[in-house]
Amino acid sequence: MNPVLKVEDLSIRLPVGADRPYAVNKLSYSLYPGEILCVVGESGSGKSMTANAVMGLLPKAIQVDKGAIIFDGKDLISLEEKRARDLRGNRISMIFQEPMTALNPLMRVEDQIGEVFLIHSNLSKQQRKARTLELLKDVGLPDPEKAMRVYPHQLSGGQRQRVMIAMALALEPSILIADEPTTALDVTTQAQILHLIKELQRKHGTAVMFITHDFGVVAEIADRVVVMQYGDMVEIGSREQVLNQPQHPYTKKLIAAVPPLSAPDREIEDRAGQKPALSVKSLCKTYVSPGGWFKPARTVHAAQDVSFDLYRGETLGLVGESGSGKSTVSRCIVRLLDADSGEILLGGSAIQDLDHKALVPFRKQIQMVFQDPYASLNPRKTVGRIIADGPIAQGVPVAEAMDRARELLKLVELPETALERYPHEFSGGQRQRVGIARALAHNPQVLVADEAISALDVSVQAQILELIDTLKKKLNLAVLFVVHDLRVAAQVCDRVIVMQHGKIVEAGDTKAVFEDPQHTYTQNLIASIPGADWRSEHQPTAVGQPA
Amino acid sequence: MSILRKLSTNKVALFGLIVLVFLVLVAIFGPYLYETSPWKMVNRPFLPPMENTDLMLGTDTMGRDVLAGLVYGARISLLVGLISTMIALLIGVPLGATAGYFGGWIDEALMRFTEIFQTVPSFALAIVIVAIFEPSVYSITIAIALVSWPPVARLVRGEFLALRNQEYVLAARLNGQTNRNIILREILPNTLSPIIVMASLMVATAILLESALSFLGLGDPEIMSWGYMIGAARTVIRQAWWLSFFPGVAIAITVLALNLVGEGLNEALNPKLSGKRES
Amino acid sequence: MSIQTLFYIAGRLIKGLLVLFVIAIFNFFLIRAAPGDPAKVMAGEAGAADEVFLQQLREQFGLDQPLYYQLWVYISNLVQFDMGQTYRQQMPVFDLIMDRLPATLLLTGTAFVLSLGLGVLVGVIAASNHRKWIDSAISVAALVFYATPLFWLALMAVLLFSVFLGWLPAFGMETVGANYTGWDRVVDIAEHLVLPAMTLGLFFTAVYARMTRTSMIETGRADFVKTAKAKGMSPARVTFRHTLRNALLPVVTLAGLQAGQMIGGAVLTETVFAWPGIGRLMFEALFQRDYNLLLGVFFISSAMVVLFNLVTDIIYCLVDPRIELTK
Amino acid sequence: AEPTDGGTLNVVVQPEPPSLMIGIYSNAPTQQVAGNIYEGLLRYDKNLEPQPLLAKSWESSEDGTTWTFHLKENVTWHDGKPFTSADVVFSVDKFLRETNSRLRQSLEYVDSITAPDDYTVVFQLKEPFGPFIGLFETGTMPMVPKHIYEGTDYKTNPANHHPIGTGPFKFDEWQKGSYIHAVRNDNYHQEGLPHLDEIYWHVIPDAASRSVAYETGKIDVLPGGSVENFDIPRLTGLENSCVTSEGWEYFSPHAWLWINNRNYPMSDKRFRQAIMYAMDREFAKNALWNGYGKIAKGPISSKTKFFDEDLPDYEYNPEKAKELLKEMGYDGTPVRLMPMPYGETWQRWAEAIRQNLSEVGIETDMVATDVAGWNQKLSDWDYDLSFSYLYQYGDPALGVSRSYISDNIAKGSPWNNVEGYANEKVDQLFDEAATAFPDSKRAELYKQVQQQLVEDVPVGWLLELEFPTIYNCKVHNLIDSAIGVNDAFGTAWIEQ
Ligand SMILES: Nc1ncnc2c1ncn2[C@@H]1O[C@H](COP(=O)(O)OP(=O)(O)OP(=O)(O)O)[C@@H](O)[C@H]1O
Ligand SMILES: Nc1ncnc2c1ncn2[C@@H]1O[C@H](COP(=O)(O)OP(=O)(O)OP(=O)(O)O)[C@@H](O)[C@H]1O
Ligand SMILES: [Mg+2]
Ligand SMILES: [Mg+2]
Ligand code: NI
Repeated sequence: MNPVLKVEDLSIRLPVGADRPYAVNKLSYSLYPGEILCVVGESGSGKSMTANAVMGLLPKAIQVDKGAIIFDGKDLISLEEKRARDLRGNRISMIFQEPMTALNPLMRVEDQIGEVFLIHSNLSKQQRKARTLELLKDVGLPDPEKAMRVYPHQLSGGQRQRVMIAMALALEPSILIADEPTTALDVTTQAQILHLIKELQRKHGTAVMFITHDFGVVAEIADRVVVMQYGDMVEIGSREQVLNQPQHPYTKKLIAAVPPLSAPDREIEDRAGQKPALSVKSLCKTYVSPGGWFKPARTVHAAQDVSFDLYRGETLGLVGESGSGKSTVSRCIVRLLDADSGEILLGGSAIQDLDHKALVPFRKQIQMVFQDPYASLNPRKTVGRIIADGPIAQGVPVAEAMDRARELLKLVELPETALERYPHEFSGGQRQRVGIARALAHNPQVLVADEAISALDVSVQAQILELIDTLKKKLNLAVLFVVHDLRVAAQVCDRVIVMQHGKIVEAGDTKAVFEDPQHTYTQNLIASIPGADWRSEHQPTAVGQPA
Repeated sequence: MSILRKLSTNKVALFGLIVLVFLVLVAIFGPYLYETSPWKMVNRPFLPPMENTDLMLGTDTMGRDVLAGLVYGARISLLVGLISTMIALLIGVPLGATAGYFGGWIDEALMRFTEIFQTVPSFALAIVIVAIFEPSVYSITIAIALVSWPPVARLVRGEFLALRNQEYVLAARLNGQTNRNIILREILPNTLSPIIVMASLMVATAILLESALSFLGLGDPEIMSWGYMIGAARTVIRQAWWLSFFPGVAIAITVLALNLVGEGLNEALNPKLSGKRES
Repeated sequence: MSIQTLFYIAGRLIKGLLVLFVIAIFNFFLIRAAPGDPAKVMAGEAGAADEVFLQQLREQFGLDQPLYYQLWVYISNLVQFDMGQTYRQQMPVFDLIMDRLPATLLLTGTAFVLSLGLGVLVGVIAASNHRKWIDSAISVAALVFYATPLFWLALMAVLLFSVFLGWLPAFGMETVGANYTGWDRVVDIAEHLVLPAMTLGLFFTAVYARMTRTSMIETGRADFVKTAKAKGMSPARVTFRHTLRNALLPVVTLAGLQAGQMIGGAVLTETVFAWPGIGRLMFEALFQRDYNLLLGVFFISSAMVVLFNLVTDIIYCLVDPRIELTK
Repeated sequence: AEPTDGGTLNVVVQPEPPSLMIGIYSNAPTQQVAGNIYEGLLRYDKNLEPQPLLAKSWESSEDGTTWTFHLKENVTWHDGKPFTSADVVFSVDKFLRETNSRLRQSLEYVDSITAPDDYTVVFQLKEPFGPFIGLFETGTMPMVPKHIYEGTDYKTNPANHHPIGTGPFKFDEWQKGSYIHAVRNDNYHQEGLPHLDEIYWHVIPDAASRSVAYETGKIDVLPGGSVENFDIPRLTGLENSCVTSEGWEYFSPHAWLWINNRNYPMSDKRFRQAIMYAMDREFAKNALWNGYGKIAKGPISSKTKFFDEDLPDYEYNPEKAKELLKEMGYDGTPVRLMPMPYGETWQRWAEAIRQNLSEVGIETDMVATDVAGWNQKLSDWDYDLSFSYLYQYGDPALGVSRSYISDNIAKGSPWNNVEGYANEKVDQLFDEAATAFPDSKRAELYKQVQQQLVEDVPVGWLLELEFPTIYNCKVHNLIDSAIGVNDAFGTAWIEQ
């Protein structure tokens, strides 16, 4: 079989001052008709850059240094712009990562899809309309007729991504490039979209270049896999080869960092008689977005009758899809939000009604680790101050607080010199360590981690998870671990709570919940995890056990 | 600092900065080095520039040295610009910060108050204030400040609204820090770059405003300023172009320099615009 | 337009009226803080006056009443949309303002449309040639116009176009006494309009050009622009169909804010070009201490600002489907 | 050349008048326009000799207390009603007594006004009043239509918006902020007049724009004071541009520096004299007034009657000023200097005098005000030195004594004895001079007053101002009376 696309010895130069000279270095591979080629690698490895080069959409400042991209016997790189434009969207099309921003917010769905026909075909207005409708039906949008007339903001993320797919497939291209099309979506939505891509690809025999950093996704849909690191292609092979017998150490490391989708056996401590560190009873929180004149107010029940206990030395997972109320609950608990009703007992004291001042002593006992390692540290403060300011605010003398900060840095395995440096001088993982150190500065009993690892690369994720686990044991912490990645939850939590629409639908020991989910929602959730079969505990793990 | 370094790589901004530094030096030291009083009638009226080596820029309607006027005027133009901006910041920043941080009815009330000031046409308001409290540097400065603070308040409020739910602010709240501390230590430093950028442009606008007021005859009669010079010269613009030309150019250059620096700062401080990662 | 939108607009208008009301009271006291009163000014002009004359005038204007009573009279009249009489012209303030308002609206409207159109065009050209010489040239020109005092520019324009070249009339709104009608009159007014609209517009052209440029460049980096490019569109089409419309949103907001302010800002232009608008009316009223007139002009121009802001919001809502006119 | 009929005259009026009802509003711009619409009984030639206008002749009794005026018989108001002696009696005795404060003071001397028949009016005075015959000019004593105003509230009569007079031009339209338009009165009582078809008074608020308007031919006449002095040489240098300083004889504007005699250091005569010596009035005249005008020697203008040639001069002499200051022991107390908010020239003048004073050791703080503030401060005596200029109205009893007699010290007006000078001798001399008869006797008394005042320097006389009127040379006979452009353009004509 002849490849539809051949990348030959492709090097893309980065502008001076970038972190490395080449975004992509001497890359060669082929894409065959009807196959799904997954390109994986950590952030910054050059995945998107390759895709952009194929599309001819490289930023102006970035130049192809040498090499060729052969499509249809023509070199896309030296092809003149006008001819290349004829191919774009027509023979080669692309889907992007962010469905929220990839559609023009000011144009109706119909017009955005119709535009593709307008540019590349001479269909009449009626015909364009008919084709658009067909496409929307194909990608499974509910009520496609109505969907044609709406604006992107009236669609959910998954629906938008479907629109993007419809647009990309409008002219039955030979190649579809998908740059992390599901990263921003919920697991269940992701599963649907992956399924859709695969189905359409089969139907039309399209060759798909699928960029992702999620090995679960790779396991789910790839025929062949390309692994990239720092602009180099380190490995290429069939899915089975790469996933199960990785050759290159980098690939091995990446795969090792992916947690298996099964809860390890844990000793289940009997907590009876123990006093919970944190006890939440019937917590309710409703958001009312004020309506206008005569416009009904929009109410969201983000937490409804949420109750649970959390004991020292255990990790309680809070899982559920986006919008299910996880953050709301965790913020209510730390009193960043005021709950509407319910009780929050911290070490036995009710804190839900305390005011700002009265709360101050309790702040020490419960602390939080935040999601975004970039936004959670004040960029204008030294790491030392970031950690020490909390205790200082509580009345600890500055010198003492700084000494403690130094100790904490050691605890989270950061060099002491970090004290005088600013957050921007650290990597994401290191920042997250600083965030943890800050949370620990008060010697809290309860630690709430809201998506504390979601923004990190897999290998870094593993390190942070390990750190939290160690600290928990060392300091006998009670950890409330909010996470949407079930693989992670399975690995680190002693117990999990599953939330949907602000309600707890299921709660129990991790292993029990994962192996025998009771609620349909939980079942659904678990079934949606990509690559569920791969690396479940029944399969031999060739790469050793992660933490 | 890194901002200065970034600025210095931006040639245009650097040029603006050099001009500005020069102007500031003139404003501070000029009057000591150039001792001719700008009010002293030193030669015949309407002496064109370059005709007399002592009076390079010529003389005005009453035989006063134009160059002296420029040198002494630099001080007042810059001072009015700077001080009115400072006052505007002193009003706008706390107001915007309070509104943005606390939100709710405080925000509503403060923003209504701001809206009142924004609804009155600002130039007209400035004119009325100056006319009513009689033209003097003080009334001019205050009038300019009074009409220029609302955008500051809005900007700061916007920043605070965006930042108050930033995770590091939440962390500070969890730490039990007082609101005052959070506003002053956590959020404010992070709003500084847009404020600085805005302030640099406000100084420019204030200088323009001062000159416009002077042009309308609402300048301080005690003090030589560029605006006054143009205002006084406009009636003789046909006979003596240089009388309004030089101060006009001086204003334009100052405002230009401030703008260049402001834009340079904007580029240096605003990662969105720094253009490195562009696609 | 939905019923909600109508309610929204009504709500905004009521809010605007409240703001105007507060402004009216604020202005009332502000103006009374000025030394002198209209009677004194008139007496001064008369070149001779005695207390009897002044007293007569004050009585006539109602200025002999206590201040709170005057405020009460003013406000209760205002509520009935009566702005009182001018002291000098002895005619209803409202009529006088309505006499002058069209001139101001014509001037500012033209300047506004001109500057918006030209500014956006130039901004787009600059942005699509980002980092080329034409971009630099436009940016520099915009900066220079931005930095140059308006009145100075006006003087220079008169000097060049009216005096030396003799192409355009230098002042007024139409050729007085020519009694043109129909099309001739339009042409005549248009000729008079060129210089003032140009000077007033140049500054704003610079503002919009700069803003459009920045906005275009920023929007050019948006994901949906990449999507559009990936569809194989020509750059021009991408610019006009996708980038421009989105980039215009912030420009529209700014423009709306400035459209209102332009009326107050036209004082300088109206003075230099003897344009019979309300900016000048205000300026004269101020020096004549014609309280009612001054308050009236302030009220009307503030009302314009409120109105323009509302119109901007409505336009914004029409252009951007994400915005709903509620709250 | 022979006058030709027809044509449009374009004149600048600055500022825009508040109203055209000249009987109520007696300011200059009102008169400039309304002087063409309304008329008085007499007009005055450039030597201030009375000429017939609505009155064809007049005579006085031997003792100067009974004045009889014979009116023209063919005069009609613009609305067609005849003009009669009843109108005169109404205008002077009722209307103007109530509305015209300047005339009211002069009418104190008038005992009665009667109309024996339709075309005769008799003024009976209580005692001889020297300047009486100078009161009949349009601005001072305009005739208003009795049939329109009698029994109404004069100030709010709707006719004020559409003035009805007897003048050579009829009011047509007032586009507020733009122009005022008047058209030829076809029924004018002077045969063959007026020559012009119509007149436009243009409102152009900016001085520079006014000169451009003239330059570009849009304007034919720039009345004195309507462009900045610096522009005058250029404008007069234009082709076909004529200039005249005539037409101000009746007003004879006299510029001076109010000196607040009440406060130290101005209360010291030597300080006031020092100011006179310190000021370089010659420079100001040349640099600021283009050499127009004449340095004022004393309180009475050299253009009016009773000017004393032999007054001593206060020449520019800073040394002398310093000596005087030293002699009085001036301690350097700074004084406030208030310029006149009437244009650039006055501002510059204040700056120049400030510099002059500082050179002899008197430091000044400049006080910035607008017209209203300036009026307020002057009438409240809240000033040290202030610029001003006053009209002389052709006779010291009308335009001069008001600023010096102690009876006139009263807060509330910027036009009376604002400086607070009180000298019994001067009071008495002015009083006698007003009612003395005949003129030779008055001249003697005024001479004494002038000597005394020049010695005391109650105010600092600056300049007898001249406001040159610039006009297109195709306009002829533009100014033919002592009030110049404030009079009707009845005899003016345009060369076609
Ligand atoms: N506009 C740009 N200017 C300069 N360097 C860039 C630009 N865009 C990307 N780079 C650099 O090119 C390299 C490859 O980037 P690329 O976007 O291909 O990474 P990626 O593998 O897609 O990462 P991610 O998973 O985060 O999307 C990185 O080092 C990045 O810093
Ligand atoms: N400030 C707010 N005002 C109104 N509604 C809100 C607000 N914050 C959250 N919500 C709504 O409450 C619901 C729960 O939100 P929450 O942030 O708790 O979800 P989550 O489970 O943390 O989701 P994610 O996984 O996306 O973080 C969502 O429907 C959200 O739209
Ligand atoms: Mg990428
Ligand atoms: Mg969340
Ligand atoms: Ni299927």
